[in-house]
Amino acid sequence: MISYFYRLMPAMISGLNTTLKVFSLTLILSIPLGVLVSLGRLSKIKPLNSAVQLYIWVMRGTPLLLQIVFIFFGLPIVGITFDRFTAVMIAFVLNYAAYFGEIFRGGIESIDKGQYDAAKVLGFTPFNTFIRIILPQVIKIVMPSIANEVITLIKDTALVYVVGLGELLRAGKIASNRDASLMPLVLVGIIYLALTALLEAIFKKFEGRFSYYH
Amino acid sequence: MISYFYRLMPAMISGLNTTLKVFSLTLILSIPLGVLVSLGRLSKIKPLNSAVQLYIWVMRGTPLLLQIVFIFFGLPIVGITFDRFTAVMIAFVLNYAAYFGEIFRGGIESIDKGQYDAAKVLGFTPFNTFIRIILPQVIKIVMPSIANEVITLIKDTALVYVVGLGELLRAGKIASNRDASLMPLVLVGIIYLALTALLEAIFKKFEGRFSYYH
Amino acid sequence: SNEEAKEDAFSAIKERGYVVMGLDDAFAPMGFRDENNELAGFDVDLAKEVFSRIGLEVKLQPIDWTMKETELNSGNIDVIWNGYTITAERQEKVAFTKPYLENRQIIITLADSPINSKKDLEGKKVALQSESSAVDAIYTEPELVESFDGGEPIQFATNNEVFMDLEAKRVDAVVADEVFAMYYIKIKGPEKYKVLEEDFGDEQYGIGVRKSDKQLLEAIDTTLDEMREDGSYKEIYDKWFAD
Amino acid sequence: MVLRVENLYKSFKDNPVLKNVSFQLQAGEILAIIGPSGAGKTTILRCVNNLTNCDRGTIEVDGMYLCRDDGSRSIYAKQDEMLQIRKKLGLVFQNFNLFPHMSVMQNIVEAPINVFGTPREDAFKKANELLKMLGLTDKADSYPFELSGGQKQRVAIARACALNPKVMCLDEPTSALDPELREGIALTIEDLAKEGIGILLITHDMAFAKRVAHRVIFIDDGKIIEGSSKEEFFGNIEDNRIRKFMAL
Amino acid sequence: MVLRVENLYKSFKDNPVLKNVSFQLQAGEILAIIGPSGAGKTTILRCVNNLTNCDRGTIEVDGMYLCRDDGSRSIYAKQDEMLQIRKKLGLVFQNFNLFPHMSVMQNIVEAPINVFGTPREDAFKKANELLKMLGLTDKADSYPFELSGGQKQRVAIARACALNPKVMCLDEPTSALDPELREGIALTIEDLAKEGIGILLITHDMAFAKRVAHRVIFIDDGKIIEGSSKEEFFGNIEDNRIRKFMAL
Ligand SMILES: Nc1ncnc2c1ncn2[C@@H]1O[C@H](COP(=O)(O)OP(=O)(O)OP(=O)(O)O)[C@@H](O)[C@H]1O
Ligand SMILES: Nc1ncnc2c1ncn2[C@@H]1O[C@H](COP(=O)(O)OP(=O)(O)OP(=O)(O)O)[C@@H](O)[C@H]1O
Ligand SMILES: [Mg+2]
Ligand SMILES: [Mg+2]
Repeated sequence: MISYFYRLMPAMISGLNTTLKVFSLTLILSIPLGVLVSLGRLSKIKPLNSAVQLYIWVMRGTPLLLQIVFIFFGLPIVGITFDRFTAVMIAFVLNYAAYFGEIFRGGIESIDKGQYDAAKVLGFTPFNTFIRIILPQVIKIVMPSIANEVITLIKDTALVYVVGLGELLRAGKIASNRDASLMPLVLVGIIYLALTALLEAIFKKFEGRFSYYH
Repeated sequence: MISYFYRLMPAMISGLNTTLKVFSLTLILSIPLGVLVSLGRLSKIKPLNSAVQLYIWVMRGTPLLLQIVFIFFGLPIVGITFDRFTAVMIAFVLNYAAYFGEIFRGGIESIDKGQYDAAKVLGFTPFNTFIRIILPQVIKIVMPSIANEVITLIKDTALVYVVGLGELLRAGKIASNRDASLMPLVLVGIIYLALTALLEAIFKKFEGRFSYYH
Repeated sequence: SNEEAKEDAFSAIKERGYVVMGLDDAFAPMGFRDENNELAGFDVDLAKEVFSRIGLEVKLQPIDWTMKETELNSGNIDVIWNGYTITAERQEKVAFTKPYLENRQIIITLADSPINSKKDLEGKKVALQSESSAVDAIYTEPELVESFDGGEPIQFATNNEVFMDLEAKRVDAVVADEVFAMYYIKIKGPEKYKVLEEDFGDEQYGIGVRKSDKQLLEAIDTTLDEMREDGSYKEIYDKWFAD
Repeated sequence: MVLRVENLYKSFKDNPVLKNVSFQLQAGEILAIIGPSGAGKTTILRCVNNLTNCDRGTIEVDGMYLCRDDGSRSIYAKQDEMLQIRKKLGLVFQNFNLFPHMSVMQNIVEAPINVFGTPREDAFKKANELLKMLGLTDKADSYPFELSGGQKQRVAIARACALNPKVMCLDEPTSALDPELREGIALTIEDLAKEGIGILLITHDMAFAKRVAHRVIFIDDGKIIEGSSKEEFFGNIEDNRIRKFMAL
Repeated sequence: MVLRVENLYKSFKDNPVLKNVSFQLQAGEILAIIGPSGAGKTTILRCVNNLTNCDRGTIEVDGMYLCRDDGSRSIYAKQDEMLQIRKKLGLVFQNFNLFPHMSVMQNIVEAPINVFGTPREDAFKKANELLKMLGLTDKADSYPFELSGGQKQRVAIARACALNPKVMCLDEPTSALDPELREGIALTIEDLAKEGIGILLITHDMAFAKRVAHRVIFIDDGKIIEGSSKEEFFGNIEDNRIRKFMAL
């Protein structure tokens, strides 16, 4: 079995490559965007608030798969054509930003109002208040929920198959179909587990860094 | 197009039926289980804590799809056989409880330690402290993250196709292949959107009920 | 493995009176759901007739195509019958009946495409369905595949997406099952497409059963032979594939 | 004797906060603990209420051992015993720790009803009496965030008084209160003492200590410097440190 | 004149809390606001610091209008003007509101460095001086949760003093402090006043008010009952209500 796994590795690694590219790019772009989304969602400017609510509804309300299909296969009908990878990235970033946005909103809303008062009195601008006072406390609170989404993301990357990009799970399925065996899927499972273990270790470290205060 | 949608409806409704059954059963079972998971994860009893960490790692670390495959196709090898629906439900509940568990943990950890002190001094048992003092405050904080997972769940139900159960998205794909058209998928998207709108309205109502205090 | 050791299940199947047939219910025109949400298709009709002659009812069980051999060997289904191409790897896991349908892997482009032969595919983007026999077929000519734009084909989950990408003009040609492609072209309007004369070779569809189920295999083979002789096979074939 | 603390030690990390603290409290006695900020007063109350584990020492509450020094460390009571001991103790926190998701009324009746099994009507009646006594009748349905500082403090006091502990601990119970209300709290405390409850009172307000306490102990840097009856204490301060502390 | 409050009104829901409050504060003056719990003292400070919007009234800070009554409601300053006005104001909260994720030192230097652009070294130097003055040198690296009540309160005072406002508001700044530290705070406040800062002080501690204030106003039920110089106020209390309030 080890030698069989060994033979599968080149295909897996090439799949993993796409998986990790989509994963890291999505994270880098969608987390900051998610912070903005949460601010828009909490904004008292009515049109902005409504627009963000609509955006969140559509993004969470339809499967990511359909969003990719729409951007990649649907938009060309009205003349907007993206290449595969761009289409995928647009869909992933927009989708995940909506989820992250709602998580951040929950965190922001649970911060004691006295913290805003104190920052205001000390002369902090709203921007500085958010960056220096609120966000660091929010991050501590929302870390486990963020971890949930990040770990979901690593597996959601499998959806890129729909535009014909090969990734980890697809590589496993192809081998499974070819060799009429479930073993390649087991190998994929092991790789996912390893990636998740890595991510959980990183998150634990992070949570540790924030546990110095109550 | 309306008449085409109309013709698609019987298949959609039969798919929706499975979708909603899996959705509601999973919620009813996995949210209370998630609360228990969060308590296990926070427990100071070392073996319990480690076991729960392992469980969370495996559940989040592998795709739900593979978990369903494992329970339905893998366990029979060692003599444990479930029917299709039971296998799916076991996988969904175990999987979602892990995610909910981590969200609750985040909420619990962000409650002021003074609340525990006050409850202890008033003679509350740990159980009563949790139910009456901590949990109500936690729910307020984690609501948006819970909503994220619930809305993800409605779409994750699509994974039951792997054991051959027909559901909403599957019904759409079949019609899409048969009629060589994207329209059935658009209809599925609309149905998901409607379901999500309903869920978001429910959550908003809930959040409103908790916003009477800061 | 333990499959060989298992008993022949034919008498048990006979006893309970029905056979469970696994199929992918999204694979038009072999097996799929019609507008009334009923399972239909060439394979479905053929199987119903075959098993009624054997004296068995057919229970149609939709399955995920990735899981087909597992479903079969774990006893959830008794036959895989859904445009199931005979390959050497699969023959290690399941027993195949004699081929019951020929299929070709054909090359399709848009009607106005400059591509007219396999040679013209050089430097072009080519799409096909992953995990399908089209993949095996094109890799019988590895140099040609390497000359494609990107050095490999673009693989989609279903043929439906393969054709949509062709229409979006992001790929220049597709390779697909003749059986599916003709069905698709018929729906979308034959004037939009061009089928090249060259193809990527033949393949054969067979019915898969557990290796231990020799009697069932035998019974299906005999019945199919009968049906070819008495013309009922051709009747069903014409219903689905004749223009 | 309702409370006995003997040889109590407690450090946070390497910082020793309590260094051999011993004292006793009789039923019906009002004992004031005074001393500078950071001396360890709150820490004593937290140890007595089992909110912080001490490093060494014995704490006995109304005949039951909350913890007992065995020569090298302190052994704590088992969980079921602990719940019983806890019912003998009441505490008003320096920072109140009200439950933000409950109204003033709920804050007060929650424990009597759910922990002590007091009938609902009795619990509400008692709560209303307390609210009236503390001038908060119109705030019964307010939530903590809607209260002023002094109102919160009075709710915290009412919440603790709604149970009938053997030992009532109050950490700066008048810090946010005006002189008028302080007198009300003094009367309340005296009533409790008359019912045989032992009162442990931390205060920075010397006038208040003088007004209400039977006995005073002065603590500095984790050690008891002097303890005596109120009259002796205020009449005859020998220690230089204390004289300086009081001489304002 | 650094602060002028005129005809201030404020209700929470249907509950009128401030009913036509007017007063002025001169540069270098120490004005004490006293009055019973729930009278509206904290609400005045919150309005002056723009943490709560008033319903009606005019507030002028060092020549700039924070809000201005236009006959039917109060018009607030624009955002950029508001930021400027804010820099003229300092406030010590009744419940401290320290930043829990920052050490004591960070709590103090964060605003000078990031808002006022004070050079880091100067900010740290000033912070160290304040900590020394308030007896907290050894707590510079502690986090708020590691502090005693009085230590938190002193950090809150240090944080406000690190900026140089025109008007400093203090809400019960000595509630958690012992007599010794109270004298320290009194000296600190007097130093600030000598630098020309106007001080608005809420306190329940009559001795402290007597010790430090130049002028006293008494507020009850949202209205100013009496205001006068300290000597007049404490020497000659005419109002029955106030006499009763003070007579302890
Ligand atoms: N959780 C903690 N971690 C570290 N140090 C602590 C902790 N809690 C208290 N301390 C320290 O222990 C000492 C005593 O604190 P305590 O709260 O008992 O003082 P106190 O006498 O109540 O003072 P105050 O009158 O100011 O409330 C202080 O120096 C404080 O900094
Ligand atoms: N957010 C709020 N919602 C509703 N009512 C409030 C709110 N904040 C304050 N109040 C009410 O306004 C009144 C005045 O409160 P304020 O905090 O100004 O009193 P205070 O004079 O500072 O009293 P204390 O000395 O007890 O701190 C109180 O009756 C209080 O219940
Ligand atoms: Mg204290
Ligand atoms: Mg106040």
